[in-house]
Amino acid sequence: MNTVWIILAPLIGGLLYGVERIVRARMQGRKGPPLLQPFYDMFKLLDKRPLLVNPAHVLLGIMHFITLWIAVGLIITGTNLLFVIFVHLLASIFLVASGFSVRSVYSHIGANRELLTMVAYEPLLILIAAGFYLKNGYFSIELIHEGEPLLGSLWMLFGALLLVIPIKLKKSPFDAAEAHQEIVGGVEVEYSGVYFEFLYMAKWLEYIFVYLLVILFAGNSVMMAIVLVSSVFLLVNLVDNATARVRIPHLIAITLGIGLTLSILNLIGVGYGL
Amino acid sequence: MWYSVKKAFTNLLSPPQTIDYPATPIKRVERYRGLIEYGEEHCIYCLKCEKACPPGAILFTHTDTPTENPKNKKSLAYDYNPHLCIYCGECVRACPKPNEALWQSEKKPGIGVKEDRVNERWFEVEGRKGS
Amino acid sequence: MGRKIIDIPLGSQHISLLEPIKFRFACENEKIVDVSSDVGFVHRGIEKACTTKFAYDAVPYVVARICGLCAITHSLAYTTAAESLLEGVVTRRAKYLRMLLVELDRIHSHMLCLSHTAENAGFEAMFMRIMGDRESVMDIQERITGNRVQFDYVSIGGVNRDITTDIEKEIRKTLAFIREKTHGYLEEFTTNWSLSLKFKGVGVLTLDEAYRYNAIGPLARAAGLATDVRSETDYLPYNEIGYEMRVGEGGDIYSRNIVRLFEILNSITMCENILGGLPEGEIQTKMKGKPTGEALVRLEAPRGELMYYIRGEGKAMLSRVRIKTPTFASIPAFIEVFKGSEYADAPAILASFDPCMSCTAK
Amino acid sequence: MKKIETTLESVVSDLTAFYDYKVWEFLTLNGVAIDEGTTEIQWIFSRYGAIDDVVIYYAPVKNSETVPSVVDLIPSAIISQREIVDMFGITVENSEKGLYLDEDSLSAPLATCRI
Repeated sequence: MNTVWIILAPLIGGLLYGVERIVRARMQGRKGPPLLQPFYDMFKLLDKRPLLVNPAHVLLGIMHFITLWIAVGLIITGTNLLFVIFVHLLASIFLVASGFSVRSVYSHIGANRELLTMVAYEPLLILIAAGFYLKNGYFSIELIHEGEPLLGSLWMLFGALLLVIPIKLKKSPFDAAEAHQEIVGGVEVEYSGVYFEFLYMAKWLEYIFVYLLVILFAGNSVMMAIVLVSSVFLLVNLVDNATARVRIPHLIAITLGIGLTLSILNLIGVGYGL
Repeated sequence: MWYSVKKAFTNLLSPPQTIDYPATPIKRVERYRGLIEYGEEHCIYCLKCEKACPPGAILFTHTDTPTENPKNKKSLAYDYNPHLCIYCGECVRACPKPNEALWQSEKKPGIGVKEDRVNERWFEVEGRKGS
Repeated sequence: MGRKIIDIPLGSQHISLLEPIKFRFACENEKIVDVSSDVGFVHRGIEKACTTKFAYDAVPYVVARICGLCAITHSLAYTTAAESLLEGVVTRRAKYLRMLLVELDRIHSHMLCLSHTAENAGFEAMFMRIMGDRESVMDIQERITGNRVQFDYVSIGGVNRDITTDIEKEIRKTLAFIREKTHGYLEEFTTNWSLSLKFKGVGVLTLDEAYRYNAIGPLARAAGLATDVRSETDYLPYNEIGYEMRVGEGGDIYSRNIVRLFEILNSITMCENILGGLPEGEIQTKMKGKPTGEALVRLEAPRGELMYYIRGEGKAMLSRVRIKTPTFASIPAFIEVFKGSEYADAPAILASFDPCMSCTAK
Repeated sequence: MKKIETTLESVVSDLTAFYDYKVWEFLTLNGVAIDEGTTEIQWIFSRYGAIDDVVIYYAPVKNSETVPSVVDLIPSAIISQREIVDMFGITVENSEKGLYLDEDSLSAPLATCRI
């Protein structure tokens, strides 16, 4: 069963992305594309003539996709949460390396910004894992899914996760790493055709990844998981459509400032059994 | 910021502003400035429209098979290029008999790229005019 | 780490630009230290065409095609200049109708600028909403003139179409709608926290720099320089229809946006006053003769001062048409503003200038 | 509109005496081809806040002559100086070619007088 889910993960991510495009369009007063537009885009990309900038660049892009898929797969099979976060970190590092492997200025700035956003969100992800550990005494995702919902005691860590989601999904106000009006998509700029498809699908996997992290807070309650995912989805899109993009220094200050405070308070609370 | 959030939320629930364009046709306004149309039988061949036209989209050239209009003493033929026309209506304002000999309709011109070399015939007309 | 200067190009094709302009920013990290620009990508030789291909009475339609957004101001400025050479007098009704179109044009042009500033600051939803509302202004312009973009409304001697009571009703309805929306934008631009991070104190043009670099239009007014051609000329009776100058302070993007928003509100009031006090009379007067002598006409286009200099020698063709467009004159000021800003802000700063490259390169 | 004649030698000193950057707005530099080989160069100013107070300094320029640059006095003149260089093919101090025209395009399109 898990294998099926793992294989389907990018497709579900694509569907989620399609739904989100419609929701976003409606929030902007537009009709929006068809639900399957992400897949149509993919077929179109297959048709394009692939241009290879250099082999390392493409290889790192593909590695980024595969590692991300592994990270998603590891969450689905229910292994160690901390391990998953480090695999995900590895995937991001591949992306940054690919950005630096070409000569485009936009790609360099994008990779630079990607690195800086990692500085902002990685500590929070690790603290979230630490929160689960302090609460339960284990990192195992399988066991977390079997346990009670932890939203009640870890709600401040959940708030920190909410700050991470826009960064990971490249949404306003925290989409400076991609910032198409400034740096034309950052690290994506030199990818084309079938190679870009890997990056495109990696984006869908990011959706699955963050929403799987959201589900962790629901524990064994399916109902709560559905409510959490849909409300987070709505919230992220509302904020996306109500804010401008903030600059990288602001991004780091906001996420680390608010996120670290929330998570450390939460950890202290959990540590003292409050 | 709450205002923007509220806006985004109400937009989600209200119908979109965009329409399914090819399926739903665009509403054409009244008095839309469209194609210039010509009523040969009323034309007095004063050639004012030809002089007034800024891009030169109306040309009168000599023809061997003139119309039966008695005013057409120099055996001229009217030619109009809708792809050159800028729909400004100067010709209609210059015309001594507007609405009879020359008027501006609300029709849109056809798409120019349907066939290759749409202007071939027009170049020929212009060539005749020049010589 | 040493100080490494990298060159970041912006343009000639870039997502944040509508039109071809190229900037090359020399940046330290992301701070801009030097700027060079290239603006001539869409040079079409219109000044030359106006003096060799087209007779003086066809030129209003030629110059209208310099730019899609300020078509009306171009043809109006040229026509005013030509009329002063022909020594003709335009009826008051024609003048009022001209002003109506110019002000409607200003409303939608400012809305376009605001939406692009928002988009380049990363606020896509705002862009879509303003653009959607802007359609209604385009619609009434289409109702008045018969076309959405190329109005071809002004010709030598007056205007080409009159308005009917039906259209008047529609204009009033739309103006009320836009006024309500503009108050909404005003609220958003002043209270949205993320926009204030992007706009306040960013891209500052000081008052002294505005004087030095001859900034014009909203750019200058936002810096506190009280200059507006509408109050410096008298061939259009702006003083009769409730024109007010709005001068901002600070000279940053925020201030430019606020100046533009208030100008939209002022233009709405002016349009309503025009409709209320529309004089009776003909809309066209016949003008005879050939232009002789030289004339210089200035007109406030949405982006600032537009200047036409024409010289005729009693022939059907003019001997010189000089067009000074607003963006062209502001480029030295643009470059000054960019220096010292963050590259991350560059697209928003650029959009807040409301550049029009088709005008600039003509 | 007031026209004041000046010469190439005296234009910089005339403008220095005349131009107060808080009173006058520099509109643009303009050229008008008068006859073959001669261009009238105009420096156009308008007074802030006054109604139609435009002053034009002008000087006839032979195409072989070099027009002095006024950029030190009026920084924003650089762009119109470059335009004049492109359009009329005359040389202006410190202003290079290539604002509008490329290497392979027609040179000096407005230089010839059309009569």
